[in-house]
Amino acid sequence: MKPHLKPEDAVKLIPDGARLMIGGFMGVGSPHRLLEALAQSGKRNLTVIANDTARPGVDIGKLIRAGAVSKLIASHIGLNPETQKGMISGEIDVELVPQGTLVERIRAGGYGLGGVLTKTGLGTIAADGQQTVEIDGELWLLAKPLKADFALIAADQADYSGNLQYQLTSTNFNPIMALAGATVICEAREILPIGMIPPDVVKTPGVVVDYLIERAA
Amino acid sequence: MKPHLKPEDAVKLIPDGARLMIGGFMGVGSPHRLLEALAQSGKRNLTVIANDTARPGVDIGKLIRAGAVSKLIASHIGLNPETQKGMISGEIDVELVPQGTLVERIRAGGYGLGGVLTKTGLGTIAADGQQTVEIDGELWLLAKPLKADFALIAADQADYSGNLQYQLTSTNFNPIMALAGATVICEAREILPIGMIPPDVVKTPGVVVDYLIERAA
Amino acid sequence: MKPEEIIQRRVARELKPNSLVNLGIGLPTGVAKFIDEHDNILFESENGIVGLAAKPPEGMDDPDLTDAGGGTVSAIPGAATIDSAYSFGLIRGGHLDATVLGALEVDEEGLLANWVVPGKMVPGMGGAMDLVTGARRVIVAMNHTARGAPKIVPKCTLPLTSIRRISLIVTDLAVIEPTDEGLVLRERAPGVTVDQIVAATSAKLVIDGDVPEMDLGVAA
Amino acid sequence: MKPEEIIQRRVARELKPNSLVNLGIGLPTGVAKFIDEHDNILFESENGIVGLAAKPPEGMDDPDLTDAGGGTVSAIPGAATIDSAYSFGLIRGGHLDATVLGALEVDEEGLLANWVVPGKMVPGMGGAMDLVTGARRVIVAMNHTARGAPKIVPKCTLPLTSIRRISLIVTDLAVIEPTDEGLVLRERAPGVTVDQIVAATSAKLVIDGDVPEMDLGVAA
Repeated sequence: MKPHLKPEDAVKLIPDGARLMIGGFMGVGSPHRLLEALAQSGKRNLTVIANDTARPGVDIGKLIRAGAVSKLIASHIGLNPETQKGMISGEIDVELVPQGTLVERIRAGGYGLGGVLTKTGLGTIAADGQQTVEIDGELWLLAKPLKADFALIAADQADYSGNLQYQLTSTNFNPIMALAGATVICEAREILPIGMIPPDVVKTPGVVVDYLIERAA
Repeated sequence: MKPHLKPEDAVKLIPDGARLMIGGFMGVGSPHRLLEALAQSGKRNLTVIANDTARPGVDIGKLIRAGAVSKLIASHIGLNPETQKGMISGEIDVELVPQGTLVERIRAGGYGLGGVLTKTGLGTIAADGQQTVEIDGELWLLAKPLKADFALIAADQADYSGNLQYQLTSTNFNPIMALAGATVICEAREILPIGMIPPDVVKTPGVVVDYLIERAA
Repeated sequence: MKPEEIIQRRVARELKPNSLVNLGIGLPTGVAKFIDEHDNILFESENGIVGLAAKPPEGMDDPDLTDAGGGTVSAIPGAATIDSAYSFGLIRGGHLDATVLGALEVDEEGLLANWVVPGKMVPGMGGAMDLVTGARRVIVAMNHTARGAPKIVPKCTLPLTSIRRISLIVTDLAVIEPTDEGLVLRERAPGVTVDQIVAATSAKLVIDGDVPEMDLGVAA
Repeated sequence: MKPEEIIQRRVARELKPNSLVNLGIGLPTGVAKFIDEHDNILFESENGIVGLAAKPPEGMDDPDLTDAGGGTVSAIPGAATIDSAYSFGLIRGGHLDATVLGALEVDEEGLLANWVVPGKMVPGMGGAMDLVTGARRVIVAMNHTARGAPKIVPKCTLPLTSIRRISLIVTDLAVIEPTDEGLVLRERAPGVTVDQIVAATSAKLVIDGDVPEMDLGVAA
């Protein structure tokens, strides 16, 4: 059985300066209660790897507003002007990465691959300073793997062994990040007895999940 | 609705000399009826990309016995002495690839990536003649993407729009190959009305599937 | 007819039966309204769904079924949900027949800038770079000018989205196709003259003979 | 006790509670028989299952639930099935705590050859190269000699499976750990002398003081 913690106890595992991957797409499929607790906790100097920072004061936007984030690797911050302000003022070091490259870099980190070879971004400023590789006379951009100290993810159903299942578009980055965090904390809508999620429905095997968040009271 | 064909009609789409990906692992999750029809059809000079060639006269082993295969890219031929004989005699040009690299090369082909960077095989004869890439002082093997003219795959359930769902360990290479074949032909155990497979259960969206094999009479 | 309806109707006629299409948030999303249902065009959204449909009736939505803008949507029977890696596998791997997206600038080489105005607007590229690099056809749907200034320019001044040439530009004034020979003016919007288009465009246009009026399928 | 049971029992004691383990086909598969159930050791098979269990009772198997040898198996409650890409993501990405596999040769550097005898036996490497390169611990489980000839040799004569040093060798005669200083003889099988082990090994062994007898958890 995986340990299951209250959100406020789970965030105690995370030190200042930690490198976090956070699931979700505009807040959809983000671990809402965990992010609320993290924003409340007064952490500083976090690195966040996520698709976006949602909207001001929402989900990852709560961490931005709390001043907890000093570095951000994301594909889109357009709907959160607070993140944009932090980028322009220099308070947040923002690395913008094409979305398909971002998710593939996270996958490469979790899958033990050396990097991602893509045409996306080639010849644009998004490729500045990046290595290229010539393969059979064609040029490819080499994007490096991403890993994190913690992956904070959300799921629809979990079982007590940590097996996870996701719902509709709340899936997004969550199953990919589940392999790329040294410690994986999952907030699921419900936690079922072991064996209640059929093997073919499990999308993330429990063996890669370290902690579950207790259901809301 | 996707066209659905009898196995003997589906194999008429495949010319001599075609490059095929074939799903399955020791025959488990292979498109059995399609392979039977293909072996009967007298095709020649096929290139087959598959994990293995099953056992003599079984599934892909039928194609080997029929002399239909002139080139094979696989990870394992140990349980099919006929394939080994063909390799040693030179009748079949066999390229042996580590299993994890093979499936990732197929994925790279389907996902539009330039190759796979892996440590697997580095410094062994399996890496002979292959490009290496140095990333932050570490050496990685670069394995090239694989694509095929046809992917011949098996599924548990299909719907009439081609959405697919797989069962237990018959999943294996099938969903990965579904993106890497220019034409994808799927033999499913049953074909359901559209909408009967829930969106979260679909593992291969029908949009990448070109033909379904009619249910057995 | 409003300018954006002209654009949406014309783009709709560009989409092929049974194709897989990604519509950008905003003006491109509205293209879906003008599709012939019998064409079985399948819409996808890069946040992870194939078979996207319009926002459901009030009270029948769910926060776990959204488009790439985060707004709730519905789905067709036979829809499939996918994770972000698979989603971009479809896009990057050449499985997406067409993407329709907006632009800040398009230039004479057919190159597109649509993701950043340095120092001013830093939304990030989101999925745009993958879409423009990977989709089989890239259709830009935009107003011809922004506050009177041409958006079709000799050379993009803003950072590029991709070094790949886009397939077609559809505006409220014209249909323009980037080619090896330059930007070819293919069609005029109803009632718009070639001179008006040239005046609203700072890029050089290739005009070869008579330029027909757009067919919007209805009276403009 | 049969030689293979000695090996299997000793390897079983090497596996840690709650760990994820891949057992190769053949002798390594039998290690599962000697695991303490309370340790919650999770077995996986590279053809796509986490939570593999023994062959089910006669008549209760299914051809779609098999191990990497193609034989039918069962699964524990809470098992998960995965595709081949995910399966090797677990293996290559460092999520697999241990792999147990056979060998043709192991040498003084701790390098392993187990996939081909050129010109004679060409089974292919299957998942072995990924397993040896990616698993956190690589445990070789084999008979100490093959038809009287040592399998632990100064330098592998057969093509290597990986250039990564394996973690431990468990044979019917000994437990040997490859280290920077060479192959350290850690344990003797019950009733076997150090001299017998040295005689059956063509590689140089590092022998430091008294070599204890293996603890197999039962009387041999």
